[in-house]
Amino acid sequence: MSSTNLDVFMPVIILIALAIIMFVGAIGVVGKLLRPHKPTPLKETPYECGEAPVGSAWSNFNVRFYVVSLIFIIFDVEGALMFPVAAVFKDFVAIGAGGVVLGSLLLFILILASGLVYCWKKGDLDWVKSFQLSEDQLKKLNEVEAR
Amino acid sequence: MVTLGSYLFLSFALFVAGLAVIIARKNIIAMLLGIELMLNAAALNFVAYTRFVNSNIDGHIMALFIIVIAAAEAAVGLAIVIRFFQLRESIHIDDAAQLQN
Amino acid sequence: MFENILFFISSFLVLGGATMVVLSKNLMHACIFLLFTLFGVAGLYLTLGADFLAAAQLVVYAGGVVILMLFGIMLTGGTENKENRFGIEKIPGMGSVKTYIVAGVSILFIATVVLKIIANYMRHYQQTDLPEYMTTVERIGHSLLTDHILAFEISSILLLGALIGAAMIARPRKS
Amino acid sequence: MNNTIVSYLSQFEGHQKFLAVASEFLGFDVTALVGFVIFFTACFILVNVAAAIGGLGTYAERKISADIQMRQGPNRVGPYGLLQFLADGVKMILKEDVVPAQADKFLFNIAPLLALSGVFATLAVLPLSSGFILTDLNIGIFYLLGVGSVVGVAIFVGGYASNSKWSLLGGMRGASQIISYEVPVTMSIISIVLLSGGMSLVTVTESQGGLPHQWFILHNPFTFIGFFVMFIGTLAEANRAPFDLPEAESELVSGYHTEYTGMKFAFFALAEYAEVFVLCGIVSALYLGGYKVPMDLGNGVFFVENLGLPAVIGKNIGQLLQLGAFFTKTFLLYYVVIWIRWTLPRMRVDDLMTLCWKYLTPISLFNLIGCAIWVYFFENQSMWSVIFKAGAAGAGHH
Amino acid sequence: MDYTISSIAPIVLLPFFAFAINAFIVKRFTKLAVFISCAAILGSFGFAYNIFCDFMTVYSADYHIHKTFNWFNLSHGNLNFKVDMGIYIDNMSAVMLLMVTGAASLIHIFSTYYMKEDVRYGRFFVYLSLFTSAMLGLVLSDNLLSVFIFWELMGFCSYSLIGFYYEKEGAGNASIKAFMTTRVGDVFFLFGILAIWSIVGNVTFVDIYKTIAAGGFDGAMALGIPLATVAAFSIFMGTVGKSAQVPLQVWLPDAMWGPTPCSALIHAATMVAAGVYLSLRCYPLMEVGNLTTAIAYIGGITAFGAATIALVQTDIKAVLAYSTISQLGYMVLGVGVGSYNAAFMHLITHAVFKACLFLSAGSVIHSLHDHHTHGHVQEMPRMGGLRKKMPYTFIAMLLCTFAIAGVPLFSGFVSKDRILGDALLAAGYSKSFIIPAALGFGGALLTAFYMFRMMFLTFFGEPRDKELYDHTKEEKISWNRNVPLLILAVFTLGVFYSGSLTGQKIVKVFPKDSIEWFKTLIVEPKVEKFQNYQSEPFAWTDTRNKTRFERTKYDPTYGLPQEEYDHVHHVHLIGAGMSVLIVILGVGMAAMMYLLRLWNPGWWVNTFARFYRALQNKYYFDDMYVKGLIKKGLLPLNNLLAAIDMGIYDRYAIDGWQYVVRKIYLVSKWFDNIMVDTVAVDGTGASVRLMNIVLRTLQSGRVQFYFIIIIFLLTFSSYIFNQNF
Repeated sequence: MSSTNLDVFMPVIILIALAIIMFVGAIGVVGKLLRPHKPTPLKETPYECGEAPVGSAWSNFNVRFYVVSLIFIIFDVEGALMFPVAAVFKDFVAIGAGGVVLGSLLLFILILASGLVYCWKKGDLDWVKSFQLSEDQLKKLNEVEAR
Repeated sequence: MVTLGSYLFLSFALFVAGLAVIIARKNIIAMLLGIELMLNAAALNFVAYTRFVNSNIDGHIMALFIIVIAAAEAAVGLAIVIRFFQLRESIHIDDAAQLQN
Repeated sequence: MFENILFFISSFLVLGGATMVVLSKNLMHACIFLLFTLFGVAGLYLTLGADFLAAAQLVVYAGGVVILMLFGIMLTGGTENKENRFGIEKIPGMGSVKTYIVAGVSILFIATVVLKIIANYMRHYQQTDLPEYMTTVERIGHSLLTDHILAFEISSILLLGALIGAAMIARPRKS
Repeated sequence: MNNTIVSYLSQFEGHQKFLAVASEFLGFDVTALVGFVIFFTACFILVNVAAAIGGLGTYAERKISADIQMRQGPNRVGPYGLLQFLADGVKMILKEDVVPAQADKFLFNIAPLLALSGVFATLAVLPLSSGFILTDLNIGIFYLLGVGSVVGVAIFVGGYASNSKWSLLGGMRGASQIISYEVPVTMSIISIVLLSGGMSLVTVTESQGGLPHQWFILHNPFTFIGFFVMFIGTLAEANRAPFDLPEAESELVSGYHTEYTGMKFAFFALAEYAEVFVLCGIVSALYLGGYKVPMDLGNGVFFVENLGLPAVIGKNIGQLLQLGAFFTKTFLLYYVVIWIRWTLPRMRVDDLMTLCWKYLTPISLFNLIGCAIWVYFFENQSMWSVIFKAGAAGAGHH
Repeated sequence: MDYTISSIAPIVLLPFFAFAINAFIVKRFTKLAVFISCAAILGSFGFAYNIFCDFMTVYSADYHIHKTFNWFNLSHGNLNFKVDMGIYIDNMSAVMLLMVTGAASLIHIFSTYYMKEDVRYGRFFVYLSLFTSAMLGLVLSDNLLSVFIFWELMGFCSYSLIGFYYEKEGAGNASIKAFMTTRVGDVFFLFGILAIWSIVGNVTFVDIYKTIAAGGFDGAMALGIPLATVAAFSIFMGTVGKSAQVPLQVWLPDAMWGPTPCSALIHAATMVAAGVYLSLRCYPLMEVGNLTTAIAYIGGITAFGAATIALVQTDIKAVLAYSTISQLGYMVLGVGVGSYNAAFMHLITHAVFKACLFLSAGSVIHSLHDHHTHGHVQEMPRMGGLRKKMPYTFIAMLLCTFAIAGVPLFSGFVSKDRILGDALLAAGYSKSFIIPAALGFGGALLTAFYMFRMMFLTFFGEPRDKELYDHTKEEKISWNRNVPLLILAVFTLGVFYSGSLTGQKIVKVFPKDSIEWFKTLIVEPKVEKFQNYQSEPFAWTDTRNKTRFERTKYDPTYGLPQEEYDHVHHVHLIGAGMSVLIVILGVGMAAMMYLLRLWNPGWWVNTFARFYRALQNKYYFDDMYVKGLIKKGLLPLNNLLAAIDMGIYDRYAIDGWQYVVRKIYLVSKWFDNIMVDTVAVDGTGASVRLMNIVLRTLQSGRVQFYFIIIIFLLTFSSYIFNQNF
């Protein structure tokens, strides 16, 4: 177990600060001096391949995006819990307690994998739900095609 | 000088902000944001006490589980909100006052 | 020195972000300010020597919860007509003067009591020599596998329940 | 003790002497100040290098694509068109900054900043060499995952704020794609953490060797699969072809940055190319031995003890070798990334999700379990040593 | 015998694992699930019997097992804030364990007969297992927090079992009613735990005793009320809710919607007794809080009031339900008058005979099948003469009726009359106890009357519904129907609990000292004893030195000086005499009315028509709660409150005030009417109504309003409990 000085986090702050400086410098200072600024209403409409846009783009979205992010967040949290355990797994193996740890790790993974299996079975993982056509529908389809 | 008190105050400020969001807002998702703030306040308190009062790791574990629970809460809460929206086309909190219909 | 700078940056983020979450009129903005607040809290974790927690905060919140919230806002927020079929405004207000007054009164009430308790506590609290910053990953790992192994396993069940429950609730239905 | 560039430099005598002299001269302890200056300089250099690599990435992309499509590619500005990216940069900064009238101004402006700072923050733990690493955090990879996920938010916010249908579609797709592929990537990373017993990138790299059979990719069958899972995942996370759905130019015009012009667009592009570089570096550090040089030349002991060079020079030669090794591997991967882009067609969105959730995630979970069992049963030996020992034991019996 | 945690933990864990397994397999393998449940509870009984034997071998009043571990610790400096969890077994819990596991085993076995044809046969056992494990966990708990956890778990099981036939509307409503009513008590209980935590810094019983002994409760005030009183009152409110005391008694009669075996187990024998058990555990706290008089009043009122209602019930289970409330009232009265041992003895004896009574009633109900409605018959007017059809059930029920009515030599006499004797004693010392004592004796008279009324109506006389009677099959003795009944019936004999008739020395039927084990072993917790007490770590091995517990000798004078003892004995003798007279009177009246038909019950009904109606409507408690409050009373009031809500929340103050003033006039008018009408029959209504008003106000459905209230209450309580900073 090593002791840390918090100074090791200094580069993180410096890098973020540099990003902000760069952004502000390039857009707010240098760019402002150099670039032209001649807004016209046409220029400020959203680009829709030349057509005039109808309505705002902020409309309701498909719930599938939500389901995906939902499954993700659960696995994300699982990862966050498993990282420290994985990091000390070798130590436990070295002192001969690996079996228990392996068991608990496997249990943890399997419980969450069963969640994945559930979602898979219920079709939450399908982006486009496939609809099986019934035989009647198939017949009709064939008739239409035959005509 | 940064002491325990500064952290307690910050955490209290976070908590109060979450409280204000929950009480003042009528939008359920905004209220969920407030709940996240409050959970963070609690976790921050745990970690601060771990640092300043007793240095065993339990506070960190507690904060970790708070994060876990916050994630689960957000997932389920938003699912309910979305379902509610599908049913009533609204996410106004006062629309959720009825048990039936 | 660096600790203090980090603390001030973080507390600025926390306080500013939280204030803006409370005050901003746009839900999307509130969500982004929440992100900043969470970054601030991660920074505070760093100043407290909780490096793993800070990263976990970033991973779970920045990567997960905030995106989930953004999706949730997108799924429910944007629509053209302001009224739904029940005649209620679809995009709920982000609060009015009245509700803010109620919130303010509640906060004042709580603040008087809680700050008094904190102040009392701090009066009796003696700062001892703080321990060195220790890395927490190994300790958290050991703790999760020894003292808190039950909680570790149960949390997996909690997550499973959350996954199944939320997926079931949110699943798109035909009707 | 965590390695940083400061702690690396402070092992040299010159540094100590300089500290002593400067402290005496200025009248206070300059250790912290010098540390800050070193950090700042190193960060500044690294940021510029990353920016240059990002810029050169665009150049390389064009050049390689031209090569693949049997064209010339940029060849006017500078030798072989090498300075094309600088010309592009100048052009970008001179362009008008158009903000759509209906856009959410605040979010529109903040999105590129988020992307940029998210990517730059990942540079902090990039293990360029054992000494020239900005900072070797204990939570290295985990930190990287956390900071990297900000880019997803940035893409979503950028797409949302433009208030354009294309942008919004691109942003939503981008965010859901990034978060989806984070799952197999995380699982693969966890299996590497299991093998190396630490999350610090230096620890991970140091537990591999310089030669290919000591790399984690060939450590056991599971990591071999894991490498490909991870690599595909990084492609998707960086929105690279065949997963470049968020900016699919044939369907969504330009995806989430359709409405961005000038420098804001440039920052998005820079963030993307720099992220590809960082991710390639991480993959090489995790699976391909990172900065490790064969024969342990990298730590400089050979130069100091066998060739009798002074410590300063010997160690730094070692570091330079490590730097070389790292960049070689990274650029190789970078090349492969570009190669894939111009070879494979873009995937459909449902195929993308199917690939992630129905193939990569189960495989990576399986890999993780496999690695855990491997570590437990073979006590963390690589498959070569297992095979060798089994062979030796068999030979001994007969 | 030497034993460790591994022989204690299975008592709780076996039923719990049975629940956990059965929850998954019950749909597919119903029979296996039932078998697992029964096997688990029988195993649990084995372990409990083991422990009981150990306690009997040591035979010391001080003998206990206490193992704790620290769950979490927030102490800092001299501030003590922690929660210890653990197991505490003393003589009381050992007896309780034996009783719970024994009764539960027999009821499990009976259920295999009773629930056999039910659609949800297996699920019933799932709930039963969970319930049993929760109850056993509560008995083993050494601290209030885990008591609370198991308490809530039992509440949940009770809720599920009352609503077991959820397709019937009444069952669903009854389950919700039970859940909500007990919730009121539970909230108080939780508040009490917080109050105790703020003073003691821990929630284990032993720490509470220690703090009391050290005088930690002295001078601690919250808003001018001694904190000890607040804590004791809050915890006693938990008892009131769970043990169905006035005014929260309304849920228990409705709980009879559940299947009869669950009524026997939960709503008669164990769960309702848990409330009294909690009061007994916190007995020193009640004393410090100066709450005993109030407790005695509540107990007396409940004992008498419920008995009067039972007089007019025609449903056999309803009679038993009200008798349960009444008997629980006796236990609470016992706690109130300081009759610790007798209250606990009554708990045990009541559990045994009430379980048996309910099972017998179930046996009767189950065999009476109405061919027109295809349902079972519970109405006593349609029974009669069943003695010949089901002789074994009759015997069991008769023995239990003797016990509950207080016929000498039966267990009920021994325990109840000790409580009554102590009440009489207390009335002699302090005038304020006269009314509870009188109520207690009156209740005893009524008990004898209505229990024998039930017996006569059911088993004697001519069958009143000939068709039903003819369809009823002859009872054949079977292992899962009659054997549990008869076993329980045997244990209604007084000799198992005490050798004397009055609880004192002289009137001794069985003069052997060792037969007085109950009185010798179970003694009131003296807080001084716990001062230098150290608990043991929670380890799997047993390190106790058992020899340090001396065998307790039977002390015929209970440590009292001879003169005082003579007085006590004298009073008890008077009490016993009165009891015997009362029993004879009660049984005689019942016989006159229902067996010999010399007095016409109709005359009584007509003469006291108003009173009779009040009784039939259960003193209008339900009407008060439902019709009077919600439909008639609360509608205008609700408008008013909504107006207040809107006025504060949404409207401007002036409009709101005008509205308020107008509504206050309406309310006062309404208040007059209702008060004049109902005050004659009901005195406690007003307080109940006030409580309901509060509850009704909170039900606005607005989450934010709830939230504000929660936050305010939290802040308020943290303000109260942080006085010691």
